[in-house]
Amino acid sequence: MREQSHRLAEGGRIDRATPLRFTFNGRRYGGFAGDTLASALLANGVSVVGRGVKYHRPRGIFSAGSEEPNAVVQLETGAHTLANARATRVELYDGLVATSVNCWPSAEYDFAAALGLLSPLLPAGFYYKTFKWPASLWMTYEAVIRRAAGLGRAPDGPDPDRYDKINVHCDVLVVGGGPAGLAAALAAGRTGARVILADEQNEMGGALLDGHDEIDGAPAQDWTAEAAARLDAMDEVRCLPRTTVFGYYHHNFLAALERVTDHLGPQDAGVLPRQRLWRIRARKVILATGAIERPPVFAGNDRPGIMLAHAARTYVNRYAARPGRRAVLFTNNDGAYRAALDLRAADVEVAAIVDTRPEPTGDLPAEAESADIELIAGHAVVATHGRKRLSAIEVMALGDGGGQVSGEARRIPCDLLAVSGGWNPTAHLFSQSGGRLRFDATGACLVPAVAAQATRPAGAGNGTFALDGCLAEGWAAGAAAAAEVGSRARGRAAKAPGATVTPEEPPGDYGVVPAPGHPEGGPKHFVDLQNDVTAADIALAAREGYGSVEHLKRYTTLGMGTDQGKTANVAGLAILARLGGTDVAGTGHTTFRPPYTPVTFGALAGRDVGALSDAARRTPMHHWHERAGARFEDVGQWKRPWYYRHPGEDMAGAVERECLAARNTLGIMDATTLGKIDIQGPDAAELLDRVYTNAWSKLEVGRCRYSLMLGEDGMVMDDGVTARLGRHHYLMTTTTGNAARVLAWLEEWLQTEWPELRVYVASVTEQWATITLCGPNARRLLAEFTGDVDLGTQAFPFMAWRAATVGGIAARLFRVSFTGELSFEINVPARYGLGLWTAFMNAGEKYGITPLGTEAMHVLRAEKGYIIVGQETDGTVTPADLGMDWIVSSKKDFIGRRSLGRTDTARPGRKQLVGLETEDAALVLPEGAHLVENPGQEPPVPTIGHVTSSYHSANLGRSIALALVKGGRGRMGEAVHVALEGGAARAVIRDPVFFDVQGSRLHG
Amino acid sequence: MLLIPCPWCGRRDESEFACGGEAHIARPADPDAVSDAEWADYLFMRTNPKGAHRERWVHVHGCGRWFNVARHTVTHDISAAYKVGEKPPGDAS
Amino acid sequence: MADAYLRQSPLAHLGLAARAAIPPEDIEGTEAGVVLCERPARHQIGLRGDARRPAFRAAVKGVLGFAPPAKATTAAGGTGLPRALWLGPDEWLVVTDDDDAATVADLSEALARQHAHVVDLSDARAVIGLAGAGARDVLMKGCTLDVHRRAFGPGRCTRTLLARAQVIVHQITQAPDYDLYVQRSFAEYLWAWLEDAGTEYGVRVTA
Amino acid sequence: MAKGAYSIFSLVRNALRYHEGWPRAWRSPEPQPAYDVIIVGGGGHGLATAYYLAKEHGVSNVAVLEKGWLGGGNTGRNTTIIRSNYLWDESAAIYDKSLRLYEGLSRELNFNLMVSQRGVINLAHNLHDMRELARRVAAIKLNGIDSEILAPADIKAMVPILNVSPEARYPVLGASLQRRGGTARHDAVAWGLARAADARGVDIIQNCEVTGISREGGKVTGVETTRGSIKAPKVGVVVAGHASVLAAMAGLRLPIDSYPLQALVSEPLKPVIDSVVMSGAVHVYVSQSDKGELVMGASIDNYNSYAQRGSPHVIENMLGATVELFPIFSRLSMMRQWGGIVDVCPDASPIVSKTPVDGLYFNCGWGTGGFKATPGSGFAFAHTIAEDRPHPLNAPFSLERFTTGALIDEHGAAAVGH
Ligand SMILES: Cc1cc2nc3c(=O)[nH]c(=O)nc-3n(C[C@H](O)[C@H](O)[C@H](O)COP(=O)(O)OP(=O)(O)OC[C@H]3O[C@@H](n4cnc5c(N)ncnc54)[C@H](O)[C@@H]3O)c2cc1C
Ligand SMILES: NC(=O)c1ccc[n+]([C@@H]2O[C@H](COP(=O)([O-])OP(=O)(O)OC[C@H]3O[C@@H](n4cnc5c(N)ncnc54)[C@H](O)[C@@H]3O)[C@@H](O)[C@H]2O)c1
Ligand SMILES: Cc1cc2nc3c(=O)[nH]c(=O)nc-3n(C[C@H](O)[C@H](O)[C@H](O)COP(=O)(O)O)c2cc1C
Ligand SMILES: [Zn+2]
Repeated sequence: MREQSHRLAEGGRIDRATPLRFTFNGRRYGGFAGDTLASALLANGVSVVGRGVKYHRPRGIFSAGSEEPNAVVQLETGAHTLANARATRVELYDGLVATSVNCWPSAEYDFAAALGLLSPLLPAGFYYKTFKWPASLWMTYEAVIRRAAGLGRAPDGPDPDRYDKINVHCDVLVVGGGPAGLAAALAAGRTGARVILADEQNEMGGALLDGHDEIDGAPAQDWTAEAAARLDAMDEVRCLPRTTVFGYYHHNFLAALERVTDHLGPQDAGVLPRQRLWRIRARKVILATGAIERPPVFAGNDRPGIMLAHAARTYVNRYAARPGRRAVLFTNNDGAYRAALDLRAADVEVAAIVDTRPEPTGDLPAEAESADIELIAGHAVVATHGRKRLSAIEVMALGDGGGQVSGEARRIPCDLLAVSGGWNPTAHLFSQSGGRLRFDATGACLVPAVAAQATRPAGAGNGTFALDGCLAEGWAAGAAAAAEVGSRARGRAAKAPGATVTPEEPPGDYGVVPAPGHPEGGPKHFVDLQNDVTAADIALAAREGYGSVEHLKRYTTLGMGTDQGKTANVAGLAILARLGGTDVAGTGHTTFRPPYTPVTFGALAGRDVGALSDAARRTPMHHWHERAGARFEDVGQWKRPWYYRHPGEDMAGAVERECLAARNTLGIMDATTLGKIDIQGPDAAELLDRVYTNAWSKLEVGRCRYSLMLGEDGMVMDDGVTARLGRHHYLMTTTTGNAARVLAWLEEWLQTEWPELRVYVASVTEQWATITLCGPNARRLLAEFTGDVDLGTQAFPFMAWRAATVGGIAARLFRVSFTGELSFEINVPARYGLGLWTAFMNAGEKYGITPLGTEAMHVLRAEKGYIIVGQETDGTVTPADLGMDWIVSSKKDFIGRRSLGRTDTARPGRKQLVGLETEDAALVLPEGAHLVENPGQEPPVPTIGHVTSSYHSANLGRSIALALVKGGRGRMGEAVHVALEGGAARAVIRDPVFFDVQGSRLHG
Repeated sequence: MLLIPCPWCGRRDESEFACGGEAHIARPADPDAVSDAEWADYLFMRTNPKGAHRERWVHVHGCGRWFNVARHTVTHDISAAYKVGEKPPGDAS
Repeated sequence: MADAYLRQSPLAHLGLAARAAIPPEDIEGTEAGVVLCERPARHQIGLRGDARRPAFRAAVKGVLGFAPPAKATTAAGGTGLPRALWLGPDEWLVVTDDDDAATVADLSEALARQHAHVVDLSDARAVIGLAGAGARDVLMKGCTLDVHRRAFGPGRCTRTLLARAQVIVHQITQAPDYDLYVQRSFAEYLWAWLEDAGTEYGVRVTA
Repeated sequence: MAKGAYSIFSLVRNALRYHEGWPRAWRSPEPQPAYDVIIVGGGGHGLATAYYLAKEHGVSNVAVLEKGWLGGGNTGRNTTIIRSNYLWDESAAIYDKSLRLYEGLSRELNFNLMVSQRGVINLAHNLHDMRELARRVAAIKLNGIDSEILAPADIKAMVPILNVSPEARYPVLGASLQRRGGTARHDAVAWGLARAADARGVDIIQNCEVTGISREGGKVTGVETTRGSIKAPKVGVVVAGHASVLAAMAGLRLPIDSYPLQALVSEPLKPVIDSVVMSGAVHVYVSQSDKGELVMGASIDNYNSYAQRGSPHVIENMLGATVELFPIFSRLSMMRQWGGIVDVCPDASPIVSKTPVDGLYFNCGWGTGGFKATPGSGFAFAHTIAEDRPHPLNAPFSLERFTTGALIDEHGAAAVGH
């Protein structure tokens, strides 16, 4: 490990007592707690951190914050890796490993830099103009392009970390913990209002952490610490450092990402999540998000060693890291002079200040001159030199109006060029919220103008750049927001914190800095450093007609990188505006979208992954099924036994065994998941009349009826059996998948369309466990469990129900059947489901009782030609299509009836449900296969229908199938072709009922 | 992320609700009396306005009630929430 | 009535009783900010009716000793049993002790001549108790309701979404201490979710 | 080669002149007082309609009126998936026509649309999905469209990062694959069509919002715009999410609701996924763009909106499902999210139709999936306008179907039973 060659001997907010080691591009370095990866790299004199995406030119650290376009690195390796970390926001921890992205073999020597030679061929949008010939090769070109594109690499394994999410409500959310935000939080917090203060940095203070300001006569950093402590002491105030508010959505809903343990590195974080997503509903929002310095756009402005002025200042002041040894400042404004003064104070030689303004007269320039720093006014940087690090710059005098340069170029050796073109308020969240920005011509920046929600911008984020103004504005915003939610401070009136500031003159002109020679020919003027978009690209786009800001963005990719153009967009707009003879007010700006900085997918997913990704609904008997070897199928969220596999059996064997048992002796099935709706009230029958296709008024108490429910479009939506429990009391059953939907459907009609009906409905699905016994021995077994009801066919016929005691449990018995067998559905309170099931299994052993999965049930019902909603129907099928006209009353209105009479819906020749018998009895048609008239035809081959259900029937000793076929009912006995992989099969259309056509078993 | 004022429960997060589309679409009293075109109008045709809109919501994960909301479809500002059967505010008819 | 051995509470298979029996000092991590339990023995009755009708209120009061709460998102009956939780303007959940299974019959009887709805839902939902210093935060991890003490206090109840399950949240005391009612088939999911969300604070299971 | 033609040679030639010689991709004309046809809406479909009007029907006295910047609607904000594996014959015909046009369009337009036939995989997570998938694949094949079924192992081979564990909450049981499916660069489609239409004489007029549809005696006579009235005997409206707004101007209502549909991109990455993967059941679709971002889309936000943004929980749910499917995505980051306004029909199929107003034609209802149809839709709509009768491709997609009930339900099966 080397010396930290560029570390200052003292100062900064780093903890020298806690040295840390880290590795960058395979080399080992040292840093301190409190460093960012960027500050530590600078402290070690590292200049090249990556390569530009297009021309692969070397790039260095450019900023000290979230706006960083260049220093995007791959952090850690393997499953822990992070693809595109901004070194300026990565807090250093011991053992950190980082590498540059998108360069090979290394950032220092990148073969692809040869692309730079081709750069004249790669203007904006070049790929739209070429690679079209030959068409067959595009996929090859594309593969090459894809490999060259992209920055970091995805991890190679599942994420070892956990993520958390939390919802929070507050009266006032303050975003940004700089002077404006702290003042706002103090003013709101002291009223007792519920306040959240979030800042993306590791400590509160914002810009105060980077400088030497004074507040209320004391060092600002002391004031900051005290303010943070006071906020911590307030019960209803929550301070969230390391928390980026990244999205401002409708109705004052904001989302923030807290980096809980990222700063500890990929160690075992114990019970803590890596990151936490805060979902914040705020009554009032104060945006104290500060400002981002913007770079001047000049020739060769991308070299390592060129850095934002405020960043250079931050590195020496906050991190005690010297970004260079000999610096030049290039600015159009007073504020940046502070950087020169601070660099000088940190023993960086300041060779000169180049100011584009002809006569800077402010206090700060005066201070610089009196510190003996050479001031080169009315000049501009026109060229830069140095391969992997800046070695010199050239400056020339600016002509009148600043449009061109003239005279001798003066060369100034330096290894740091600190640049400033003024400041852009961080108005991202304000704009996301729907707020309108206005172009401020003096500051040449976009500032918040008209809020769309309960939002107040304050401080630099509102274009108020001086410290005293930030404090006052923040304080006022905090007090006003609290007052608006009815929160008022008790006790002594408090005063806003104050500061004395050095006044600043307005900044100079902002746009492309001219250079000698052809404006498009010389060294590139980079605008978007990450996406390698140059001023020439912008000019080209405008020339070709991509002149709206949105076209410009998309054609050049300006502002589309991981930094979303935080340092590039306004520069780009200014250039475009100048080309069109307007200003940014005229061009407008592109849309600010969440997230403010990239947000981890894992955090957005939260704990809704793995076993918690969705509820798996299980019946009370589930664990029994599991132990019995059940394979489950997902039906909605439910887990249903699909078939029970015995040792040595395959699925077909298991299903065959189950089917035979049900027909020959006794099957038992868990039908708990069927929806059950308890319906009570004097108008219950009327409700049923209106939602079902058949008539209900005549159904006697103690009896059940099957029916179809249609959508208002006339299509079958659900089916089921409803029992009349009492005079005004019914129990409706629904399909498993539609249980919630049908209940909601009934409620909707009752509440919105038929409020006059006196009916209440309630779901009782989960109250009951439902066990179905079916097969010739069903009655016999059930009789062993119940003594208080006559199970005989006379007393308890098919489609009747009885209250009974089963195994000592108060139960409801329904003689309904989905298998065509003698069958009882036994409903007992869910708590007894497992117990009764187990008792049935024990007692039924002598009959060879066999649990049936859904597959066997489906085979058995298909043998009977019974439909399954969602299998025989698909939202386009009417009762008539199913051959179920018999269930449709013509004497009353019901939902969907009117639609049945429409011309297409009533058309003869629609697809109708039929049975299919393959010529080859062993052939089980694939479900979903299509029927065609002429299989030999060249495509497109018109389909005449498709197979909806198809099984091997052990009971019939052959295959059976159901199908929807055009005009099917009129084609009984006709042969059709079923198109199959590699040929066609012949089948005969027949009635869909294959088994026990008389229904004697059912009624037996 | 809308904050929807349920007339019974007060303001609740959008995730507790389901939207039932345009409000005040009357089901023809006698479906047989209307033409196919009028029936199609009832079934499918919607105003879908850009701006002021009245729509139905149900507080599924709350009180279970259907109610109406007057909402602007661009700004999402909610100017009123009113119960089924009540006249929309500002509606004289 | 069936033999007790047949009965299965919704979470019985998770072995919570055994976990509850472990002395706190044997549990790794000293502090338990979140205390969870299953309340297996609750009798729950779905009740619907028109609260504006005096006869309805009187009939319910005759059985429970108090009328169903008319105020939205509140519970009547205090911290004891029976309770009636407001679920909607015409809908309540009446909760009594499991031994008090007569209530459903009594309510049906008392309301027999009115248009009202009484249905036994004792098995339809599991009841999970959630308490401890971290209880509120755990709720907030999956629920958009504002459960800050200024917004939601003892005696308040509502249906809402907790993670991916619909629940009824009833705050019993200021502690805070909540009963969560969840559909039986979602109970295992919700329990697992609560344990996961509570990890940060330490989770203890009690009887 | 025509002046301004795009090729590697013209790139080299222009490079020597600092790229100063490139002409405008399209003119920026002032609106004329009258045209033969006005197309309202400068999205992909509107531009394609104008292009084919000029190319196929010789109607080039055409104006495309766009209220903002061309391609700025859903064309500029979609997840760029193109495929033609639709269930019903009617849909298959128009979508496959479109895909076939796409296959030759880069050269035809002399603009690289980056049509990338990397394969589209639709996942099935339960038996019901599998059954639907089998039906769909069989139907598609009969239509002569390439489609195949993949077993989990085949899927894993194509997309190694996909979680195909049977233990997953929604396990991957199988998938369908259309190899000819893939992606195309959305902006390029708009720009390429605009440039080609312009070259054939079409006036593309941006920042020109239509505010009224002028009629006389049940016939269209032109439109009112923010830049004055413009006359035309035929007006084709292709405004996607704004269809109902334009319909209202003509006194019509449509069976359309406008919903937000959201999408997002990750930070750019080195290639991790080569094909397009979609899962209807958990509402996820993912592909990786040539620039390296993962492009993902969600399901609609279920309320009417013209705000071009939606609610974040939709994105959170989508990402939960995505991370379940692609566990290595968990540590990647969302770089930008946005929304479009999609025009959804009750049967999830479009309307490309004449209307009760003579000379007024509507092309809308493409909802969440019309980018793939851009050229085919324009082709058929141009025919409908030029001939005043539908092309066989779009005849089934008429407004009348809502009256007759002949819907073309592309929702897939409505429900899961038993
Ligand atoms: C997030 C998202 C993802 C999607 N993903 C896919 C996908 O992967 N694959 C796919 O095939 N499809 C997808 N789609 C759908 C697809 O984008 C659209 O169906 C298709 O782009 C519609 O094209 P268009 O030209 O009809 O509409 P648009 O591109 O929206 O164009 C309509 C134009 O009309 C203009 N306009 C509106 N009103 C007026 C007026 N009064 N006067 C003048 N002009 C007006 C608008 O400004 C707009 O430019 C997606 C959509 C979204 C939003
Ligand atoms: N002289 C100049 O030209 C000039 C220009 C700009 C700023 N300044 C100085 O900077 C200070 C500005 O004070 P201020 O309070 O307005 O801003 P600030 O820059 O001090 O604080 C803003 C804070 O907000 C945080 N932040 C930004 N966006 C965020 C988000 N989305 N989520 C969470 N945190 C976010 C930043 O990390 C920062 O800590 C003053 O001291 C001012 O004098 C001076
Ligand atoms: C396929 C596709 C890829 C995109 N890739 C990026 C990208 O790499 N970077 C980016 O900033 N935005 C990207 N976007 C999003 C656009 O910046 C923009 O958000 C989207 O086109 C919607 O427009 P709007 O945000 O201006 O409303 C992409 C959009 C699409 C449709
Ligand atoms: Zn409510």
